[in-house]
Amino acid sequence: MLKVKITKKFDDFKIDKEWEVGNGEVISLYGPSGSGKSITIQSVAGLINPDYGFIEIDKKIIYDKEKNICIPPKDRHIGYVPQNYGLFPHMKVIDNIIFGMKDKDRDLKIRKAIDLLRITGLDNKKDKYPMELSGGQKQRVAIMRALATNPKVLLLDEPFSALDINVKENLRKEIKRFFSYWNIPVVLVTHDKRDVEVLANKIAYY
Amino acid sequence: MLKVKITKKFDDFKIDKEWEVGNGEVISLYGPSGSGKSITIQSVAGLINPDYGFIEIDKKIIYDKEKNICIPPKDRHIGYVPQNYGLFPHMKVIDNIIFGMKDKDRDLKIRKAIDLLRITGLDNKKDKYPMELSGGQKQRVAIMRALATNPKVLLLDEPFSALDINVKENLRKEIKRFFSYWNIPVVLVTHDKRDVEVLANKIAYY
Amino acid sequence: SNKKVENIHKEDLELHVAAASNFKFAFEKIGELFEQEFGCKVIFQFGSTGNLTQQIINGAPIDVFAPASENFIDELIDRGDILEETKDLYAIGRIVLVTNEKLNVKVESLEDLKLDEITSIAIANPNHAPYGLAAKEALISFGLWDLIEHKVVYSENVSQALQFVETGNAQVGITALSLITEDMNYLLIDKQLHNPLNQIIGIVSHSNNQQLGKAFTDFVKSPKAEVVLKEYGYDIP
Amino acid sequence: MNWSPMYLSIKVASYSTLFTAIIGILIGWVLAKCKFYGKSVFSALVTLPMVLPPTVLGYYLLITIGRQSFIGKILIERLNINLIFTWKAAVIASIIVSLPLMIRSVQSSIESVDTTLEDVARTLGKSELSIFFRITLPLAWKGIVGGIVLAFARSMGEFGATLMVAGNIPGKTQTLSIAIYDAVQGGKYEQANFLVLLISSITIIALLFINKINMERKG
Amino acid sequence: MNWSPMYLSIKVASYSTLFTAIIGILIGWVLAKCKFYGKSVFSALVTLPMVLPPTVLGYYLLITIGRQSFIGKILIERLNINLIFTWKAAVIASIIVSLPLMIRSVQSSIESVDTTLEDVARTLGKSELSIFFRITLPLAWKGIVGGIVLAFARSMGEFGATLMVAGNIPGKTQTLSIAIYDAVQGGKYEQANFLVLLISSITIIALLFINKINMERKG
Ligand SMILES: Nc1ncnc2c1ncn2[C@@H]1O[C@H](COP(=O)(O)OP(=O)(O)OP(=O)(O)O)[C@@H](O)[C@H]1O
Ligand SMILES: Nc1ncnc2c1ncn2[C@@H]1O[C@H](COP(=O)(O)OP(=O)(O)OP(=O)(O)O)[C@@H](O)[C@H]1O
Ligand code: MOO
Ligand SMILES: [Mg+2]
Ligand SMILES: [Mg+2]
Repeated sequence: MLKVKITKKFDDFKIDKEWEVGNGEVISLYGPSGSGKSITIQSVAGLINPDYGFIEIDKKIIYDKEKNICIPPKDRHIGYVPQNYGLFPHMKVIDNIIFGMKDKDRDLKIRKAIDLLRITGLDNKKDKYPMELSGGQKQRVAIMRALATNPKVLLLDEPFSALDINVKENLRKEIKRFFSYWNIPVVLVTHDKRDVEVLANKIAYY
Repeated sequence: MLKVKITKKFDDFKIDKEWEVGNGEVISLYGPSGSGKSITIQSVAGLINPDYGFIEIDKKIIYDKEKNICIPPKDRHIGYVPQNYGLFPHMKVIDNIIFGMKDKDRDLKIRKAIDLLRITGLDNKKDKYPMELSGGQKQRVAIMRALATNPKVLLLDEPFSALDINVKENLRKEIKRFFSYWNIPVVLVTHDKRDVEVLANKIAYY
Repeated sequence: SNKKVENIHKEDLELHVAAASNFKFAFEKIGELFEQEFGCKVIFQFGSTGNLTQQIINGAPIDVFAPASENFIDELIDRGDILEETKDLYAIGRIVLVTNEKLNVKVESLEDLKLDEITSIAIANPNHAPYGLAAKEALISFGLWDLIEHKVVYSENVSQALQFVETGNAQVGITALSLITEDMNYLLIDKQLHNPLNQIIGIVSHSNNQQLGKAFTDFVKSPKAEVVLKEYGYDIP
Repeated sequence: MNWSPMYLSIKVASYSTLFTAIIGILIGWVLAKCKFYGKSVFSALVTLPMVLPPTVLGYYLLITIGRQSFIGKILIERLNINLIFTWKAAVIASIIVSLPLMIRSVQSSIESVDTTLEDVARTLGKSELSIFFRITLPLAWKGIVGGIVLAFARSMGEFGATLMVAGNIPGKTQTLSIAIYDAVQGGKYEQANFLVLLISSITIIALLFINKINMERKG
Repeated sequence: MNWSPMYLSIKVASYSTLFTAIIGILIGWVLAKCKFYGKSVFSALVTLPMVLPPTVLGYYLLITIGRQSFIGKILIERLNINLIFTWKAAVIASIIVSLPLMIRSVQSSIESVDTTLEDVARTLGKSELSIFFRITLPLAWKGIVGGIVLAFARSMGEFGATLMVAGNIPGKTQTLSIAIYDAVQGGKYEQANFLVLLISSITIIALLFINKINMERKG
């Protein structure tokens, strides 16, 4: 369960939103470009601080302006896929994926990572560097890297925008399976009606 | 008229494509992620060199492996919008747009640029820096920057992927008007069937 | 003195002597003779008198100090860094006017420094180099200083003053006689024109090698060393 | 108190920094962008002025541009320019010692500029020269300013090579750092301390100033 | 031919570069990432060792860590460590003169690392320490290597401050650059030329080696 209520102002821009999403549910943040969707999920991830409001995961407050609570991003257990991939350019695909895993055993981590890559048909790219990947390949790696840490919440900022339709449809199905398996709240920023139809249980209009 | 025939090999990847597109026509490069669409348009722009083949604009050869012709990118008069925007982070939106314009008079350039921004509803962002824009806003600025130079060919690498549906639909219409007005070949890499339906006269499958 | 030293294992012994740079050639030779005689090793540190003084104050492992001027030794004695009873005068330095003959300037006396074709006169910085001070004193006594001061270029020390002349960038310079080699064209400057360049030697009080130090200061005054010092143009007191 | 060493130091450091910046940006750009045979050796070679004791560097400079040298003769006889023992020689010495610092800073900051931005500028019809000035240089700005700061500080402190080629002529070539050296050598420690405070203040003010310009530039 | 100055120079430069790299990366990171009051002044202050003539710097160092000083007394009397006039003093002198070069290079290269990558690493549960070592440092690598190159070259060439605190003791503290200075001062120009070639070759080989490691690291 993720509860969000935030206010954030820039000189010529202001958002003030409130929504919640339960475990196993997918909420879609839907609205025109520049309406504050990215800012919202960056706030949930703890990368920027809202001006007012609070954020709660499973009844635990991770941010509250009034109570002066602000858990640092590293302890929020949130999977975050930024709009521009954010892959580490100096690490191979496989190392990007295992980077956040908590397991001690490296072999185990690699096996898990290869399983994840296989889902997206990228296991043959495991030893490539991000700059050797196409745009869509990069984005799929970024999604798998976020899922690899078993996050309590998953935040996806337009995750499918660079994917072609066939891959997209397959990935949607895979991801839907993942979502129900993990049983966590998922926040999905998207412009694609089909994403909303297939994946979302809820919509927050921006 | 743009004619393209290119071959390019990486260690585990090879493309070999041939297609052409007339003035006022839009060709859509359509195919799965990692199939070489970006590489193709980078070759046309002159940013990477194909292994074999030739590229011709309006009967003028701009690249020919056999004849050893390779016009530098700056003299190809091609508008190019890369997959990740490629906005100049140290310039305001307005300065990004006028950067490539050939006019002497700065006021004229600014007026033209504001007209272009107005089409995309971004004239109020003209004095912002790219990092203050949302993803979709960045991409629209990048498209306008490419159009601002009156190019002979327009190359768009997934130009609408970060845009929301409403903006997209408007922009498509605007751009369609532009295309017929400029009467140049347009190459459009996209994953969106709707883009293909509305805009494309031709499809090159990848 | 020879005898006292023999009680110690000589091979293990190293004597550290700090000396002003104008002594370089003479002392290296004296050091060799000393090593032959006593079978121990002498390690020289040449540098500017001012630097060496600071190093001794701050605990440098130096046994014997041979600066180019008496003032510095007295300062160290006042501070208790040099043993007063070991202070000894062993040589008197001389300065020379050296010219670069490749430049077709003829200098037959100090008077000629006024000539227009002489544009640069190199001397060691009189503010800290004793030989430079002597040079300045000589020019003042000769009544020339005010006339030629604008031509003077200060160098870090006497060796550098000589380099300015050797490379032809200064037509003339005043340096130490001890640095002059056969092929150079020079003019000895009358020693009446400046305060005597008394060369003093002393033993450092924190040295734990004072016996050998004493042997060295004695050796510097021995006939063998006198020959070398004279050879390099020092006067013997 | 004689202020001429201070003025002289500021003059020499300013000229030297200016030339160092221009030459350093040029060579740094070549090292970052051009591929040529022997590049890594060339890149190591430009660092060499740093490994020689400045006095020794000064000695070589003296026999290279001095009166007796080929270059020196041309300068004096043909062009009637006398460098040695003037403040101009101090500028040359400073440039040589600070150039390696500038080149390295420029090279690594130019290398880290995103090349797709330069590519986009190419498709926008810009010449390499205009790309250099309008894209590469502004985006590498931080590193370049870092290099300028180092070059300025280095030339304020330059002393060994300067002493050798410019001499130590009070009022003409005695810079602050030579005056400080003189004071320490002559045992005038109070004067030395004062001059050290002076040179430090000038440098800090200059660096804060460079920093400030840099901040304002960014928006 | 006596090779000890060569070994000594390599030893001193290696130790000095190692410590300079560690301290420089630390301070450079603080300057790049932390906000604190008086930061720009602090940033200018760390540059100061460059503006003092090395001999003068050596003089201050000598009275700071020498026998007469507070620190010196503790070192000698309590800990029985004698630094002055040992090769360790040469290492300390080299660190002080080359640190400003390292700090600047590190600072500007860390500042140019894309912060979203560090943000992503944060959401992946990484501590700031691990982000520093696994993201920031590798991505700033080019500038850091540039700094290491400068620091190494600078400490090979260090001479003024070293002479002051370590002396010029053949076989113990006489480094190559001091030996070169000696040769030039003594008019032994052939020996000086030979030593200059030697120090230049060592530096070039070292820099090519650093370069090579750097290349291989990148994949
Ligand atoms: N650092 C900043 N300074 C000023 N304004 C900012 C800053 N960051 C974002 N903004 C403004 O905040 C608004 C919302 O940005 P945000 O990135 O959240 O949009 P978005 O909904 O994600 O849009 P898109 O779908 O195009 O990515 C934009 O209008 C943008 O101009
Ligand atoms: N520098 C490189 N080295 C090796 N392989 C590369 C390199 N650049 C691209 N590739 C490979 O070339 C293939 C085509 O890449 P390209 O970027 O053209 O794909 P794309 O069709 O644009 O895909 P997308 O729709 O995901 O952007 C990919 O499989 C990629 O792995
Ligand atoms: O030998 Mo000196 O100390 O330069 O006069
Ligand atoms: Mg966004
Ligand atoms: Mg692509």
